[in-house]
Amino acid sequence: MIALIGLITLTLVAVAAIATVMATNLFVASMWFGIFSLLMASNFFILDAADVALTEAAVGAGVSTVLFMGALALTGEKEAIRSRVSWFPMAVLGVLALALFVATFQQPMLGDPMAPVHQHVAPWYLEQTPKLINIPNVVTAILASFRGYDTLGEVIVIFTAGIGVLSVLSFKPKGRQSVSSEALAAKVRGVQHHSILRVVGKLVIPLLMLFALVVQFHGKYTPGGGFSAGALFAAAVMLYGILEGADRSAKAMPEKVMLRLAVFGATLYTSVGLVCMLLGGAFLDYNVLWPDPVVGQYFGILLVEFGVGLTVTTVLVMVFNAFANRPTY
Amino acid sequence: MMGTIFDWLSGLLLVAGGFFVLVGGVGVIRMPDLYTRIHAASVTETLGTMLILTGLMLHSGWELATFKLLAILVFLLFTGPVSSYALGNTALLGGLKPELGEQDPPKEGRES
Amino acid sequence: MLIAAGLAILVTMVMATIRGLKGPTIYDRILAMNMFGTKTVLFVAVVAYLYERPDFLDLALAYALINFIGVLAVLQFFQNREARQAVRSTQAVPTTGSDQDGASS
Amino acid sequence: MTLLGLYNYWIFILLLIVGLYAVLVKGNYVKRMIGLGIFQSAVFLLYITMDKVEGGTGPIMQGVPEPGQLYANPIPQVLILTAIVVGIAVTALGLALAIRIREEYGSIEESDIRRLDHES
Repeated sequence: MIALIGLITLTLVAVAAIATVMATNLFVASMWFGIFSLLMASNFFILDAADVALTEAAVGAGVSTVLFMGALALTGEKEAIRSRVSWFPMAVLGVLALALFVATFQQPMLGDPMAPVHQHVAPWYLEQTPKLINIPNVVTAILASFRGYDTLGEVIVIFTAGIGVLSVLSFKPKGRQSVSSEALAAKVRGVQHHSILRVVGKLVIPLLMLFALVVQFHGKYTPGGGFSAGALFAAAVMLYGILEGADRSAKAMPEKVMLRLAVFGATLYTSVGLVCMLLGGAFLDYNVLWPDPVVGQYFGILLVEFGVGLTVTTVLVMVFNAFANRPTY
Repeated sequence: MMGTIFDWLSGLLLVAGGFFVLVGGVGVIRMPDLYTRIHAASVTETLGTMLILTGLMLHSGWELATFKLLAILVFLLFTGPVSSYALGNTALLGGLKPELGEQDPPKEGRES
Repeated sequence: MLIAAGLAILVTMVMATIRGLKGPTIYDRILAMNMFGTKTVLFVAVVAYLYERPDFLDLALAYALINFIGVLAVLQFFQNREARQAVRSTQAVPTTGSDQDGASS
Repeated sequence: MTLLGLYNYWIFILLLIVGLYAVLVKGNYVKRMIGLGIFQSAVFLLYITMDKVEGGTGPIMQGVPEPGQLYANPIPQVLILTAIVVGIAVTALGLALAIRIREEYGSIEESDIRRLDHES
């Protein structure tokens, strides 16, 4: 029965993807992309990946729609229709599709317990997590402890992307007059004149922030962790920016502070690793943080996840503020 | 004994919720213009949601999950109608006219 | 019963997709997206019980809180669009001919 | 039923091709970023398809796990969990570049930008 449900959602995913690409209006395309991501998250959930579904929910349905809307407001929403499509990319795509299709017949079936991927280190992680780390969520254990090195790299990538956005948008075009954000703000009130939306929205913001904190700090026991919590918290700030105006959200979350907090988050992660080295362990080996290694793991994961959450939140908030407060040229 | 009553009740609520969700879905396809479609979609967002989530609450019994379901229900009841309102309002301000029937409705009462 | 409810939700999702594909106006697509948001919450809740893992309801909670934001962002964009164009046409110095909103098709 | 076990892979291929099509063929930069997003999601789907174990459940243990309890493979989940957030950060960077290009050239269509580069 679940298999049938999976089939239907997967087919809907395919339909949504094709509709996304076919739409000539970029606004409609990003709408379809939102639907696509909701369906994708349902699929992840059906495939037993609750943590991934939570992250996809926070990122796909909330943050990415907001960012696409912010970008489209600055770039325009119509796509030029190309009449002539050269044969070369189509040929490449056709060959690729054919090759992949043939290759699928050698893939293990969905859910095959004998698949090679289940034979390697995964059983060891599942077996040892209760003993070594003693937290129920194995995904968090692997993310923050067993494979902490990998996650550190990802955090640095996110941080770098945030810096990249800020530096790209720090240039101003020369010799062109801008529509200042004040002039725009006077005209553009967005949803701010809707009292109902503001009242209900303000009701949602604190709950969303609270929920983000639960996901952050309770992520060892339930689906969650720094990445999803960061995206949820950023979504709360974005909601505030949409309801009250982006200038206010930039005032509440100034870029300077956000940048420092992002640096702090990444540094916190690294310095936990360095402290472990100073105490005589390996880099990111939390066992040495406390006399009892399991407690050491607990504190290590707590601190590292906090660093991740801080960096993700601040980077996403910075990007949102940079997009939403960009004057129109 | 109580357990079975709750099971029956929860099954009934779930089926009823599924029915109303389905009715709303049909309405979204069949209705002639945007405003009536919003109307149909609202059925799924309030009545269908309420019935399904209440059914799940009865199914789960007295647990933490019940409170989570209650929270979900409250959020959906707040946000669903509000976003419907916002959509209708935006469409109206954006210049989309509701498709009204003729001034004297035809005797058969068929739409458009 | 859970399966019946789950299938009903799925069929409604299919219907919302059809409306989104047909949708004559842009608002119909927003409506489809909005419907998808609520249906996903219900779907996740039902599947959590089908899997007998009610502790995964956190996900449905996250959706219930999040999908409001997407719809609001879309509506804000929509309401700002005309004002933005008006301000742009009165204030910005006209440059090359192909400047109008990238619509040089 | 055996063929249905491969359905996930076929949808993966379809999404990959659709995303790549948007990246290669479409001239609009924002559309390309959307295509890249679909492409990313295709890869996510491939990985998450790998993690499923028949009869298993999500890798979050409830109390003391029973001896025979199967769990989904957590490693692909960890990889994708981080990749999703990295993906949105990269998308944001791409959108920022598109905004800057629009400001300089007045268009985000590749054909227009080629023409303007050629003229100057």
